[in-house]
Amino acid sequence: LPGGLTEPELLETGDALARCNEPATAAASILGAGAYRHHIPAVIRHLASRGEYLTAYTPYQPEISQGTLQAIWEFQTLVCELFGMEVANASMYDGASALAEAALMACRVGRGQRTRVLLAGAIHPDAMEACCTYGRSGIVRFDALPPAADGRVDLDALRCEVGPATACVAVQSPNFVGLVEDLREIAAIAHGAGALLVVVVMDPHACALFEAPGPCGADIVVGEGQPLGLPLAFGGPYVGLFATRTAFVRQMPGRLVGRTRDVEGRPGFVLTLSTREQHIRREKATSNICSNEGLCALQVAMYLALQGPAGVREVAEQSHAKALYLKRAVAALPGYRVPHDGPFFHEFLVETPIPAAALVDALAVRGIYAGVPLSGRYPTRTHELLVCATEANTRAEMDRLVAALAAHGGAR
Amino acid sequence: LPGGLTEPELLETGDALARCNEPATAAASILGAGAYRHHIPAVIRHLASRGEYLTAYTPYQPEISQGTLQAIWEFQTLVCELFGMEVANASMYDGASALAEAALMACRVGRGQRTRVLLAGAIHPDAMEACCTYGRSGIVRFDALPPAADGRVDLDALRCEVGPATACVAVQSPNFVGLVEDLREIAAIAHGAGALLVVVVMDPHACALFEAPGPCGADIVVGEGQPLGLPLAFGGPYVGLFATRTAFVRQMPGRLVGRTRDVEGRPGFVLTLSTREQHIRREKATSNICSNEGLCALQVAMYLALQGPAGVREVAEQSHAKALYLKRAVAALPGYRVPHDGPFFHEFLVETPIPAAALVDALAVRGIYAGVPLSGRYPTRTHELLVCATEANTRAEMDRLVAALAAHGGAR
Amino acid sequence: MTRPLVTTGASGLLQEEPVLFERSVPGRRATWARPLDVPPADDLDPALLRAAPPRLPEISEPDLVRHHTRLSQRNYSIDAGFYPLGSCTMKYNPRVDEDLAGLAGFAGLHPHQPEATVQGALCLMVELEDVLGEITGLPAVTLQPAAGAHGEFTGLLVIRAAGEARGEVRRRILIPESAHGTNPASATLCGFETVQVPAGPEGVMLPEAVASRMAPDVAGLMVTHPNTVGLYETHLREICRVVHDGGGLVYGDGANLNALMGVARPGDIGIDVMHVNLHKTFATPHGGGGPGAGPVAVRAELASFLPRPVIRRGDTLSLDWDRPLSVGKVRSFYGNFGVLVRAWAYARRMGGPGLAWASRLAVLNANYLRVRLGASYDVAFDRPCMHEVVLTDRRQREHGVETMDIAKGLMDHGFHPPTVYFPLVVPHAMMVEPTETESLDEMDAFVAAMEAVARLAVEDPDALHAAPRRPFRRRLDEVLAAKNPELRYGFGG
Amino acid sequence: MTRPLVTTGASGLLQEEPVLFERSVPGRRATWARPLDVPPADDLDPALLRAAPPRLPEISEPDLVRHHTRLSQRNYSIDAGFYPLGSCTMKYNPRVDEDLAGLAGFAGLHPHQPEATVQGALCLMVELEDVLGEITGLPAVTLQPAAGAHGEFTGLLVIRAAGEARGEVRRRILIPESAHGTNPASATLCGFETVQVPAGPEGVMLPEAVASRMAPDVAGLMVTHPNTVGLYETHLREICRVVHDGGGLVYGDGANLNALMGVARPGDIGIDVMHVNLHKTFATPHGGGGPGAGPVAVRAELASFLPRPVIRRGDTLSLDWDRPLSVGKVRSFYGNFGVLVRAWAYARRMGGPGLAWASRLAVLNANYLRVRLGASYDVAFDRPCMHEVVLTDRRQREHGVETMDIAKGLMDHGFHPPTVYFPLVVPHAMMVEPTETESLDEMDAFVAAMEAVARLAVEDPDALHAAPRRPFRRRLDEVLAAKNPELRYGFGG
Ligand SMILES: Cc1ncc(COP(=O)(O)O)c(C=O)c1O
Ligand SMILES: Cc1ncc(COP(=O)(O)O)c(C=O)c1O
Repeated sequence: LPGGLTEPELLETGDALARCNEPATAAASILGAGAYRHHIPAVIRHLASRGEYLTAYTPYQPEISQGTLQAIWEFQTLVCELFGMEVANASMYDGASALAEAALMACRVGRGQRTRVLLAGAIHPDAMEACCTYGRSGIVRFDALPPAADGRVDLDALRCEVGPATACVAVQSPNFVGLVEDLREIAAIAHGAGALLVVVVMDPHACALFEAPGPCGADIVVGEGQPLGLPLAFGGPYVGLFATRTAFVRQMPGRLVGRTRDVEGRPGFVLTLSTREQHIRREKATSNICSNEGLCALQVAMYLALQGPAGVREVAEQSHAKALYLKRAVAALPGYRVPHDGPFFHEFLVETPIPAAALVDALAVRGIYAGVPLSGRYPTRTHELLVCATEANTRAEMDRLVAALAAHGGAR
Repeated sequence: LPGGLTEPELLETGDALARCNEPATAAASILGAGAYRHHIPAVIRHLASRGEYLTAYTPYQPEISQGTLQAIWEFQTLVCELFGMEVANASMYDGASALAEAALMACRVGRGQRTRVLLAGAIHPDAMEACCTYGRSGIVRFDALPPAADGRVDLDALRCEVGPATACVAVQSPNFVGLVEDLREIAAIAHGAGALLVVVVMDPHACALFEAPGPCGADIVVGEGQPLGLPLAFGGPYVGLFATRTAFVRQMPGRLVGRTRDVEGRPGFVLTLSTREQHIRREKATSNICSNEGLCALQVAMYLALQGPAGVREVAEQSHAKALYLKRAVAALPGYRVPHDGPFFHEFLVETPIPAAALVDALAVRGIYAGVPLSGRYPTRTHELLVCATEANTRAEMDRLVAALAAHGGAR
Repeated sequence: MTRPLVTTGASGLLQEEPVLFERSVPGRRATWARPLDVPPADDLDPALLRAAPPRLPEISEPDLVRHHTRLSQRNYSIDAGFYPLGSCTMKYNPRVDEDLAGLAGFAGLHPHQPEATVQGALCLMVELEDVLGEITGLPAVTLQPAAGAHGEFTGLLVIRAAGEARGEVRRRILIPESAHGTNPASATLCGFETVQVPAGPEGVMLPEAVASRMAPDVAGLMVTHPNTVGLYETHLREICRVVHDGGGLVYGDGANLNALMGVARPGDIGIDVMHVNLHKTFATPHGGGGPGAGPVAVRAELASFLPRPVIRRGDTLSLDWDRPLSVGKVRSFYGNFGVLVRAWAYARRMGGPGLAWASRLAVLNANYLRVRLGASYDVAFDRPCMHEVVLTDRRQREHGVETMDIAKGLMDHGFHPPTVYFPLVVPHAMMVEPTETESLDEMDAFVAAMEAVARLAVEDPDALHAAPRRPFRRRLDEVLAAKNPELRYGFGG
Repeated sequence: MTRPLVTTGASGLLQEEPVLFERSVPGRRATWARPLDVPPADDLDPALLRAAPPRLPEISEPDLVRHHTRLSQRNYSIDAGFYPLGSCTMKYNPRVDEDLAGLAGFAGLHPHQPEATVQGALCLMVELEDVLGEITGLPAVTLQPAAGAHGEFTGLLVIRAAGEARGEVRRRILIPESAHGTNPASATLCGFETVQVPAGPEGVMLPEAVASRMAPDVAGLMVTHPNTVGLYETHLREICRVVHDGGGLVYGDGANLNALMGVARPGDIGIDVMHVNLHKTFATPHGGGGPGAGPVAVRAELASFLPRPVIRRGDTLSLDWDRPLSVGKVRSFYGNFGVLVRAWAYARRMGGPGLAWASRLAVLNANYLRVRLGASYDVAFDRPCMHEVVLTDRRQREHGVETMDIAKGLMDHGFHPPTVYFPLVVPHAMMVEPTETESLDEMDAFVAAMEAVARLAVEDPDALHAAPRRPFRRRLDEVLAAKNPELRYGFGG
């Protein structure tokens, strides 16, 4: 390895690398597909970077960790409220791995009798793949149930597939192509077979606009916390949200903060129910997770508190309105087609007149990030583009983008 | 006034304005003349922006202000050490106004018998002008003593001018054109006439390389603190450094922090000797200053502590070495002349083949800030350019600049 | 379930921290410059060089981080709690303003850059001038002064220069007794003699009192509006007329502008020159003492006297140095630009209606506290106040408890005390300014603490004499500090 | 003049702070989105919409600032003091790394951007892979895992997949008794059964113990090196040979890599797969629980099993998804990129010689503490240790004082306690890891505190049973917490 650098040299070297990138935050971007650009209130960075939060370890010594502990307890409450659930943990690595952990937990609830997990409908490919990876252990079997023609869960197929070995039905809503699933119906099917319903939410703002998964019958809800106040940061660090019913809390993975009292009777917070965890139970633990995404959870807690009920609803409504505007504009373009018309949040699929990857590359040089071509993960789906608008997109930006798409549609 | 903006709108508006500027920090810049680009260690911004420092008021209630108080007490010590003086205050507005206040203080020390201030040699024009403005009160009379042909204080003229009415001789060293003055000799002349010597230092790094003003005989030393860890920020906020001898402390302007004990005998810090100040003495106060530049002083204290004796010396030596390299390169260019050859720190004057302002404008479009044309403040001095190199300039940058100057020298 | 008070005092773990110089270890080092890429210098006479290096501490970066993390935790701050310092307008400092001021396009600008490369900065300054012109009703603005007192000095020089331009020599200036100490000090600095004007029994100045002191050598009046006891100067319009009729000008100390934004324009009332404390009214952080910014706004007729340079407007903005009547520069460069960015951001985010709303709410909050606190404390002038209210310790003194004891007692409840012993015209004053950014909950908690202290004053005065107990340090010996000044580290010498 | 101890405990003012939900006031609001510039939506069936809004708090921005300023002050942190948590490598987190990670060119990158627009990010990742390859001696690296345990899971899956690719089914894995809890938990998650390997009397594993447990269904050995009692696994080379001879692979838990950087390469000793905790060894902040990053380095032969995508090198860098043998993704996207930036910055600033120097100093510091603390406490294995040392409470227990009491007692002296009751193989362990960024002064202050606690254990054991007294809260009732779990706010319901 080469010699070290002085601070001015390091800053110059890092800055030079950063300048080789062209960030989405400075472009006309309608990229989504698991990472979403929403405005992050400026105050969050200032508070979350306070040294006392930033440079503390996991709060094993509660007397001198009440700051992190109370904040994470509040985070647990906020996640419960957003998802409409009873109990949430102190965070998982990200949404994808949280889904895999939820599936494993469903199998534990199924006491080894139920070891099959149905991944129903359009689920984010990274989450699908993470599940398959976790499935390599052989502890659990994952089966994918492709979506119906309307882009949503194939309910008939689901009814056929659930059975006594099914630990859970896992569904993403809004799903990978942005459509809102009929969670109540899916819950009925799952519960009818004695299986749990696991719901994964990739942009939790959806839960401020649409009915939350909890009231719809979800037993475990996991989510990607990035959209709630975390920078895009090329894919991480993000944070997995994980909530369930109180009844299942002892099967839950991850840390939990609980409220208690000190010897003088004053309220205080501690890590609790640790007998689920690796440092106590070792090979019998509910998960191997140790370090989690604490600081990201803190940022999410700050974000949700700042936004409040009105703020998250406004972001969700605006994102939907912008996406609707974009969808109608794109649908009206000759050569383009929007295949699905079910209820959607802020993401939708577009069929493109030329291969989507070529289209995206052509627009990228003009500072337009026109969406995610499905061919990257599904090589045969060459002419499909997944696009997303949020409150951070302006109408002018979208108009520019639509004009650019039009130019490339005609050029076919 | 128009309606308010949401945070995303405000950030966009502010960013748009910021982008209309082309900062010196991103250019090949040899601008100096009272504001200097040195590397600012990254940690300083993080510490100085801690809410407890940032959002506290002046530490009037010492029990709950020990943080600011101890830090400023340390600042006072650090300034004393750098200047070789006995006592320093908690800060003034900037170097220029500090010089004016120093002159007023010298008159107070002169007990109204001495009310004339000699501004000797090349002093920064802003500081000169600020003195004249403060002189409008009629309390004190400022007289300028132009430099000799070698660019330094005209010692013979000075000997003639000092007299029983002279409160002080004020001199900048290194002076406005970068030359180091013979402070010992000037001190002898001033003291010989019973006047004080006031020295102003515009880049205090000079005091790490050259003998400090205190040991040379200065009675009051003021300085511009910006080069010690403050961003250029288009001219402010900066911070005035102000130091003197213990004997004069009761004539000093500005706040002072002192060490004392609490009722339990533990060491602690308080604002002290306030009977000099406006809130106690009103029209008889030593100055009208109330709010000072506390947070800037804190940043200076952090900078000096981080750099330590080796760091400030290294910065000073490198700045001098770079400036020497540049000076020799420019002096070798046909059409250019470097008029002074006295000992200098990191700034020097260049005579240019074409009007300096035109030269500067021509190079600015190429991202080169080639120096400060004197014509801005001295309209008749059309072909003089003041340039400055610091440790932050790379050789490559300076070579590019010299090549550009060469191109414009030949084009005459 | 009862709602908990948002602020109550508690104790916690801190660490003692030596002074930096006692952390120093020979040879320890935190920074290195880039390797030198030019030949080392060979031109300097060694006799010129510094012999003994300055005794700066030799420490590591982690040393400094711990030092300042620990020190900062001993500070009370707006971020940590209610800070009702009267006359100081300790409102919340929005963090987004810090981000804007830190943008490379602002923080990285050298003041000598070619004007073409700083158009955004000049544009921001022009926009801020316009905001201040509109709020004060005085259209010509300089952004150069570094703080309120610096603005006073600048503004008084403008008044002086305007007189001199008319060939007049007016050497005296009227100042109300209740004025802030900077007012008379600034007057002295400008070479004025001060003439005190007492307030009437209602706490406001009476036109007669001013009229009787006007004279040909009186340059004008320096007035704080609303005044330092928090009252609207009800006769100010008439007073200004009196001063103007006498050939004088009226200087307005704008420190209390937070009561008036978008509600009343000082220029419309008759004030001619006024400074604005951006670090109060415009929410820029006070930084434990500064930096502030004290722009001065004047009537159009006085514009030519403002410090130079001024920004010349047009398609491209430029700095105009050719100002023959200018009082000259009062400092280097163009002002505390970083502070101006924050103030600009505050003004843009609030907008006109937002600023007016802020002032109304600030006044409402102060009156709420006046009424609530009036139950336990004497109110100096118990009628509707503006943005602040002055209490006294009259009732508590009966039990031997003074303003200072009350102040220290509040600390143990987790609060910063009000401004104490100012204004001087009210004996043992306690001046409470809540600002508009404090919530009802926070004010209720403060009232609860004030009431608890008032009760303790009756029940156990000695407990208050011994306060505070919770802070990192208890009462400090100020007499010792002044008698034996230890103003710097002594290096064991 | 005696030098003051850099850390000693003190008490100071804090404030009680309600839970956020008790600060909520209906209608209060801190944020607004930009005004909507498209028509409001008209397409959604109201039946789909959320009926009752989530009960998020309704607060202002200043409310949140106070809340978190106050809460954060209750935390102990590296920034505030020595944090000798064994196995956690709590070294100083350089702030410049935060600035770099925050650059728009890094923080603003969407993971689905076209590859041509993220070449700088990919280049940084490749450079970091190379650093980790060089330090571990295992050239093929995945940066995807989010933490150490995630890396263990990934690495064990690679071992499993490598076996399966050879057509073998090996269901068991050897793990030393002293292993961190994540090791057996990760093994289970991979579907392995764990077989415990005891250490020899010297605290290190013996080749015989491994050899006797190797079998055709044993996939390999998971070893921590240096091990969790801070000792160099002196027989590791031979042990690796035993495992390899038995057809197994050796997994190295790299949590303790801070002892070895640039000194010994695990790959050279025989380790085949290893994760690195960037949030320990590479100085990225731990954030009160995370985020971390747990890259996994493997021998070249195992590269094809690493998670996809991998970065394909060349003139332009790209993501290679076509990895038929890959174990697959273990999470979304490419890893905790923001953490990788910080680790890259740390590695670049330190350079090769700097990293080696850091490891040597970390070991020296631990041995200094071992010798000094050995005077008051029992050292579990009293011979030269690596980067950490394990003490026990054996001497103190004679006075009825336990490890937990010692830990709590240290708090009152201003210190974070060591890791306690881990590793499990040492009864009542106290595991001290100073790291290289602590100075002699800080360590001496810690020794003084440990000695004071040891004295108190003899003189007044009950004082230690009642410790801590200074922190914001005293001992908390963990039994109550577990018995009556209150895991969220109840909204008074
Ligand atoms: C009424 C009044 N005038 C003037 C000032 C002086 O302002 P500054 O501290 O910015 O110089 C103050 C500051 O407290 C004040 O309250
Ligand atoms: C020895 C050892 N192995 C593994 C881990 C797990 O690492 P992480 O917390 O990053 O998952 C730790 C963390 O404390 C550890 O000390």
